[in-house]
Amino acid sequence: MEFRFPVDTAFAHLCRTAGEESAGVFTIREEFMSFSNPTRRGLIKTGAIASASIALPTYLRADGHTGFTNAPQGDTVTLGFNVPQSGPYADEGADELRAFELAVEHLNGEGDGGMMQTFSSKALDGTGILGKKVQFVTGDTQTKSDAARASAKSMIEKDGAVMISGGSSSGVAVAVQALCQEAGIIFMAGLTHSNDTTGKDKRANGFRHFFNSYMSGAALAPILANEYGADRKAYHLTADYNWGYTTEEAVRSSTEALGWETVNAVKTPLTATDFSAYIAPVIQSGADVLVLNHYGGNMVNSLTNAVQFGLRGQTVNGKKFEIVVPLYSELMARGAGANIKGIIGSQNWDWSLEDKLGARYTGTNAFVQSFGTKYGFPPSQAAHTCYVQTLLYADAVTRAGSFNPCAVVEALAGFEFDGLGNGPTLYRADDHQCFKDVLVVKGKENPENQYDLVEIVEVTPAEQVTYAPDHPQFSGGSLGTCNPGA
Amino acid sequence: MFGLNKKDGGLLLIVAFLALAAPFILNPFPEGSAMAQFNAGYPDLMQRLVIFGIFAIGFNILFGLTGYLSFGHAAFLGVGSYAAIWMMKLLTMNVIPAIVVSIAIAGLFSLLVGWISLRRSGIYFSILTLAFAQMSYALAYSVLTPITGGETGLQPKYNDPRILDAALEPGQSPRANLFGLDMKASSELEIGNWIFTFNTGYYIAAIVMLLSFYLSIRIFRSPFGMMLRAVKSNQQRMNYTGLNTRPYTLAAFVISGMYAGLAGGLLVAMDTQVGAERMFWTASGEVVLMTILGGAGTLIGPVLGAGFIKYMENIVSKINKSVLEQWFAFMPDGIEDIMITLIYPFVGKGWHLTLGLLFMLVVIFLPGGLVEGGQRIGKAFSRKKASDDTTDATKTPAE
Amino acid sequence: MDAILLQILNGLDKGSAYALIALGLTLIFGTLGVVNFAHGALFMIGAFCAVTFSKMLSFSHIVVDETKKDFLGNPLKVEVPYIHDLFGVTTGDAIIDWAVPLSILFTIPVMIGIGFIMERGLIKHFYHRPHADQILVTFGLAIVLQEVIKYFYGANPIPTPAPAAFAGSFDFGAMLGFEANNIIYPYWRLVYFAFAAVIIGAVFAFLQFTTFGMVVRAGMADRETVGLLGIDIDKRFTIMFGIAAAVAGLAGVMYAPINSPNYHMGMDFLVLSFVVVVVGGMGSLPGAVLAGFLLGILESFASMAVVLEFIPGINQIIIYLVAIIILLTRPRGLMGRKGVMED
Amino acid sequence: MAILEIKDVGKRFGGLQALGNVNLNVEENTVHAIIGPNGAGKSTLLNCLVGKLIPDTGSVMFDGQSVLGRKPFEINQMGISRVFQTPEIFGDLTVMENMLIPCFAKRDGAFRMHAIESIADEKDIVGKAEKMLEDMNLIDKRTMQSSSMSRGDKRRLEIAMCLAQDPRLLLLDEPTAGMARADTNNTIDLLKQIKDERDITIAIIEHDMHVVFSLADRITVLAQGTPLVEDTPDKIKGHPKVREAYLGESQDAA
Repeated sequence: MEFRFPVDTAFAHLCRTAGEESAGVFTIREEFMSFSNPTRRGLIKTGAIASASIALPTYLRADGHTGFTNAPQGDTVTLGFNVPQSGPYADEGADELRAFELAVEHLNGEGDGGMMQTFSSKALDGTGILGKKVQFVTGDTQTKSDAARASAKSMIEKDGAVMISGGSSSGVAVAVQALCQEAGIIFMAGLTHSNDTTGKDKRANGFRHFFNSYMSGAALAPILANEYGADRKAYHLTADYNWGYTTEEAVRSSTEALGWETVNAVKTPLTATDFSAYIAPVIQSGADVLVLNHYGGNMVNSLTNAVQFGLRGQTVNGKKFEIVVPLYSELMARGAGANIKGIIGSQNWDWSLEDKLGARYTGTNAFVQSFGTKYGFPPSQAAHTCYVQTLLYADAVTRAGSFNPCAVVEALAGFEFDGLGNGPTLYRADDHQCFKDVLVVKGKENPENQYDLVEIVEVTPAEQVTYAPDHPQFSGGSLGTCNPGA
Repeated sequence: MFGLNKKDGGLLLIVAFLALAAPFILNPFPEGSAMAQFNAGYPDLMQRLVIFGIFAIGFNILFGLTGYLSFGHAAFLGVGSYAAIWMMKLLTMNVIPAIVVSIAIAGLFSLLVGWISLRRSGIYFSILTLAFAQMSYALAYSVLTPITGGETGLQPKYNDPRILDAALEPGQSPRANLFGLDMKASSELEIGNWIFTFNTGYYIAAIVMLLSFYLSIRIFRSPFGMMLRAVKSNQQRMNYTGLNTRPYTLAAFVISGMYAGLAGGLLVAMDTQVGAERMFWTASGEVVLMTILGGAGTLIGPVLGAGFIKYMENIVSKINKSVLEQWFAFMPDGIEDIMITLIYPFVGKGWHLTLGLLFMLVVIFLPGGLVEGGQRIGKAFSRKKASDDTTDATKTPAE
Repeated sequence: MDAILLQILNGLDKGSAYALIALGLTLIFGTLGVVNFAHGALFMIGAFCAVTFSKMLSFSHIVVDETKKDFLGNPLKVEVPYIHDLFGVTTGDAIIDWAVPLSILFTIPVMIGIGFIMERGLIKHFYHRPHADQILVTFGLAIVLQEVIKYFYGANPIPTPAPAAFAGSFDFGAMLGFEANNIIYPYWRLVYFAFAAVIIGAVFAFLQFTTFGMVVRAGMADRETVGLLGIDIDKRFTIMFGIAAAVAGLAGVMYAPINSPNYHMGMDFLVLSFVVVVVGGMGSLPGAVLAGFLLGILESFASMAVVLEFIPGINQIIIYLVAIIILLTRPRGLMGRKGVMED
Repeated sequence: MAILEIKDVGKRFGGLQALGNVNLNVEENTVHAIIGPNGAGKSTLLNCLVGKLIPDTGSVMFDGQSVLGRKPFEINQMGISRVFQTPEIFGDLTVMENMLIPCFAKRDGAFRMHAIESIADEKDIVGKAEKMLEDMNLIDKRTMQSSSMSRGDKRRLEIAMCLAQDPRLLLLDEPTAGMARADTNNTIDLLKQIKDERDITIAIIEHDMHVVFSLADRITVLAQGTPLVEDTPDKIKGHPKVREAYLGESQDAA
C-alpha cells in the first residue's frame, strides 16, 4: 500500500501535458482526447484527480502515451474479428472466423504457414507481428450496423484491439469503417461488395480487399455479351437497398454499353422470402435475361423461384432465357442447390483457381491445403478475403515497423503484391480498394463432389475492371487523412 | 428529497450511486484474469446500458401504467436518431440541439401514430403500432435512402455543412461534443490490476438517465400516473367517472415516444451513426422484453431488464472457443473438453440460445420479472430476521 | 388481364401459406386464449422435418473412389445411401426424390408430439397469465427452438427440392386461351395450394361435423360454461394444440421446396401471420383464412412493376397499410368477435 | 322541476323494439325507481341516458341540456354518475386511490396533465377522499387493494366514488342484484342515509320490490319497452296493470 505519496505530487504529475511519457507515481491515460481548447482539458483533468485522489493506492504502468489508440503492450497484440454469428449470414461468419483463426496461427508460426509461403512480401516470419504474439477477440455483428458497432467498440475499448476485420454486408462495413476512422483503428473490410465502401463512404483508416459492384459489372458484361449475344433484353430484380442499387447500376451500365437493353428494373424488399410475384411477370415483359441483384437468402430464394417458374427452359425472342447473378458465393450456391447450375456470376476468388488457371494465382493451393487440412472442406471466398486481409495488415505493420495506423496506411496505400491467390494485386492509394482479376463463374452442371459447385468461365484481368478514382459510381466521398486516435 | 417520499428518494439515490459508480461496479475483475471477460465497465457498453435504460423507462410509462402494449416503439427511437444525426450534419456536432430535436421529432411522430393507434385497444393496438414501425423500417431501409442512408446508414462526414461549427482541420473527424467536451474523452484509473474508465459521454448519458428516472418517479406518483393505472385497471369506470381516457393514453404514448426519441438522440450523441435496423420489429420487441423481464409497472425493473439484455448481448456473445479453452485450461484434458462441449453451445454464437432460455426461466419462475426476484430474496432475508413489516413495501401497487 | 390473373395466382399461393399459419395461430388463440409467438417456429420445424426426413433417407456409408479426387487431391470419398443397398439405386433414388411428400407421414406424429409437449409442459401454465407473459415465454421458446435448429443444421438455407415430377412449370395461360407463355405456373405451387385447401377444409370439417369439434367450438365461445357441463375441455384443448402444431408443421413441410428452409424462416413469417390473424379478426377461423388470401393477393399486386412505378416502395408496406386501414374501419378485423383480446 | 326529461325515446336492435316512445321525468331531489320484468328495456333506457347507446328517436334532457350524442365521460361531467350492476371499481388500485380519482375528476374535469405534481401535495383532494371514506366506513381499508374486498364493500366503495363527484343525478343499476339479504339491507340503509343527508336525485333500476318500496318516491313501471304507469309507491302496489305485467305469470300459475 502506498498511502504515503502526498496528493500534491500526484497533482503535479497530472498537470503535465497528456502527450508526455512519464514514470510518475500514477498515470492517468487519456484516450480519444478532444482537440478542443486546452482549458477544458484542464477541467476534465481536475475531475479525474478528484476521483483519483480518493483511490490513491495505484501502481505505475509506464506505457502512457504512444501516440495512437490501443498501442499493443507487452508481448502480445490483439486483433478484433467482427463477424456475423447470428442471423442469416452466420454460416458465412463462421467461415470468416475459421480463416481468421488460421491466419493468426500462421502469423504466430504455427501450422504450415499457408499463404505466407507464397506471399510476395517476405516481411512476415512467423513470430507474430513485430515480434508480438497475435491474439484475437471475436464478436457478433448480427449483420446489423448498430450491433456491429457495439461489438467493434467493445473490442476497441475493452479488449484493446488495434485492428478490426470481418463482416459480411456493406451496411456493417460502412458503419464499422466510420467507427474505426473516429477511434483511430485500422479497418480491414471483410465481405463487402457495395461501391460505397470505397466510394462515397470511404475512409482513410479502412481498406477493402474484396471486389465491388462496379468490378462485377465490368467483368461480367463482356463475358455475358460473348456467351449470350450482344442484343439481349435484361430484366433486373434488385434488392431494395444500397448494395442492390450500386450493383444494378454497375451491371446495367456495363451491359448497356455493350448493346444490351434493360427492359425493366424492379426493386424487391429485403424482407421478401417469396419472389414469385416479381418473377412471374418477367416472361411477359419480353426480356430474355433475368439479372438477380440479390445476395444471401434473397438470392437463394429468388433464384429458386425463378427456376421453379421454368424461366430457364423458355425461349424468348428466339433466344434461350438466361439468369445472371452478379455476386456469387459458395454458401449461396449450396443453398440454391441444383438451381444454380449453369448460372453465370462473378466471384472474388475460388478455391479451384490455381488448379484450373495455373501459377498466376499462386497461393490459392497453399491456402486451400492448410484450410482444408484443418477444417475438412475448402474455404469460401469470404474466408479467403478475411485471411488475406489479416496477412496484409500484419505485413504492412511489419514493413512500417509500427502499429501506428498512419504508418500502416502509408505502408498499405499503393502497395503492390502477389502470391495471395488473386494474382498481382494493387491496393490503390486513392480509395484503398484492391485491384485484381475478377472471376466470372458458372454453376457447375455435374459437380464431382459437394464442394465442387462452380466452374470458372473466364478471368477478367485487373485492367478491365479498373476505374478512375473519381468515377461517377464512386463519387461523393473523400478519404480524408489517417487518424491515429489518441 | 426533490419532492419524493423517503422510499422513492432512497431508490433514486441507489440508482444514482449505481450509475455514477458504474465504472467500478461493472469492472469487478482484474485485467488479464480469466474473469475479465465478464467486465462490462467500458464506455460503449455503459452508455448502451443507460440509454436503453431510458428507452425502457419510457416504454414502461406506457405499458407498465396503462397496459397498452406497443410493438412499435423502436420506430420512435429510430426517428429520434435520424433527427439527431441530421442536426449533427447540418447544424453542429454539439449534442444539445441534436437531442432536443430528436425528442421533439419523436414526440410529433408518436403523436401521429398514437392518435391513430389508440383508437383501438388490446392486440389490435399492438398490431397497429407494429404496422407503423415496420412501415418506417421498410421505407427507411429502401425508398427513403436519400434521407436515411438506407442500408449503410448515416454518419457525420468531414464535408457536411454544419453551419454553426467552425471548419474542421484537415484529417479531423467530426466529433460529438457538449460545448467542446468530447463525448469520447475518457480517463483511466489504474489500481493494482484493475483499470477503471471514466468516460465523458457515459456520465452525460448517466445524468440524463437519472433525470429521466427522476421524472418517471414523479409521473408514477402523480395524479396523472394514477389515472394511467386507472386506465389499465378499468376503462369503463374511468369513462363513467367523467374522465376522458383518450388524452391520458395519448399523453402517455407521446411521453414514452419522447423518451424513445431521447434514447435515440443519445445513441447518436454517443456513437454518431444510425442504421435502419434500429427500427426493425425485433428492436421493438427487445424493449418489451426488457420491460417485462425487469418487471413491468415497477420503477426500477425496466432499467434492470435493459441492463440484463444488453449485458448478455455484448458480453456473452464475445465468449468464443479460445476463451473457454483459457478458462478451463487448469482442468485435465478430458474434463476440459467435456466442459467446453457443454458450455460452447450457450456462449459466443449461441448467445441467443442462452437469452431465450433465460426469458423462459424468468417468465416461468418470476412472473413479476427481476424485481420480483429481488423482492423474494429480500423477503427471504427479512424472514430470517423474523420481521414482517416488509410486506407493505413489496405489495405497494405503484411500485 | 393475364397479368392480373397471374398475380392472383401468385397471391393465392402466398396466401395459402399465410392462411395455414394464421389458422393454427388463431385456433390456439381461440381455444386456449394464448398468444403463441412460437407458432412461426413450429412452421420452421415443419420445414426441417422435411429436411431431416430426406437426410434420413440419404443416410450413407462411405466408399472411397480411387479414380476421382477431392479438393485436396486425396481420393474422393463417395457417400452411398443405405437406401441404395436396400432398394437398389433406381428405387432408392426415387424414394429420395419423393422425400418431401413422404415426410408428411413423418411430420404429423412429430408435430403433434411437439404440440403435446409444448402444451402440457409449458403453455398449460400460462392460461391465466397476462398476454404479455405468454408472448414473452413463447418468444423465448421460439428463440430456443430456432437456435437448436441452427446448432444442428447451420444458418445457410438447405435446398429441399420437390419430386422431379413436380419440378417444372406449366403454361396455365395457354389452357385458358391466353397467349402462350404469359401465365406460367409451377406445378409444386399448385400442389401447395391444393394441399392448403385440403388442410383448411379438413380443419373446418373437423370442427363443424364432429362432436369433438362442436365441443371445441363451444369452448372457444365460452370456456367456463363448457367446463361446467362436466366436459374435460382441457384434454380436448391439448389435442387442439397438437392439431394446430401439425397444421403449422404441414404448412412448413410442403413449403420447403418453394423456399429452401433456414432456421429463421419462422420469424420471417411470425409478424406477418400475426397481422393476418388480427386483420381476419382474433379468434375467427374463417377470418384468418380470408385475410391470409386477401393479404397474399394484395401483396402480389403491390409488387407489379406498373404499380411500383406509381408508388415506389408500396410493396414494402402494403400489408401493414392494409392492416391499418382495415383495423381503423373494422375495429375487430374482418370477422372478429366483440370482446376478444381487447383487454 | 324535472332534472331529467326523457321524451319519446325509442331504440331498435335489428327486429327488436327495445324501447318504444318512452316519456319519463325525474324530479329533482327525489328517488325515482324504474321497475319492470326482464327484457322490459330498463338497461337499454339506462344506457341511453349515460351515452353508451344513442336512441333512434326522441330526446333526453338533463338540466335543460341534451345528453344525446355525448360520450359517457361528458355526461358524467354534466353531473350524472352511474353505479353498475356488478361493482365497477379500479381493482388494481388501493381503496384510497379509487376514492381519489373521482375527486380529481370532479375538480380537474375530463383531462388534466398533472404529471409532475405529487398526489400527496394535493391536500384538499386527499382530505376530501379521506372524509368520504370515513363517511362510508371504509377508512380502515384505505391501503387495501380494492379487488380483494368483499362484494358489499366494493358496492359501498363504488357508491362512495360516485358520491365523491357530488352528482346531481345518481343512476343505480340494480345495486343489490345477486346480494345476500343482509348485504341488500345494508345497501338500502346506505342509500336511505344518502337520500336523507344529501341534496341528490336518484334514479334506480331495480328488480327487487323490497328495495324499491323502501326507497322510491316515485315509480315508473316499464313493460315491453314502454312505460306502463308512473305513480307513487303506494299507488303502484295496488295497480292492476302492474300486477298483470309483473305478476302475470305467477297469477296464471296460481
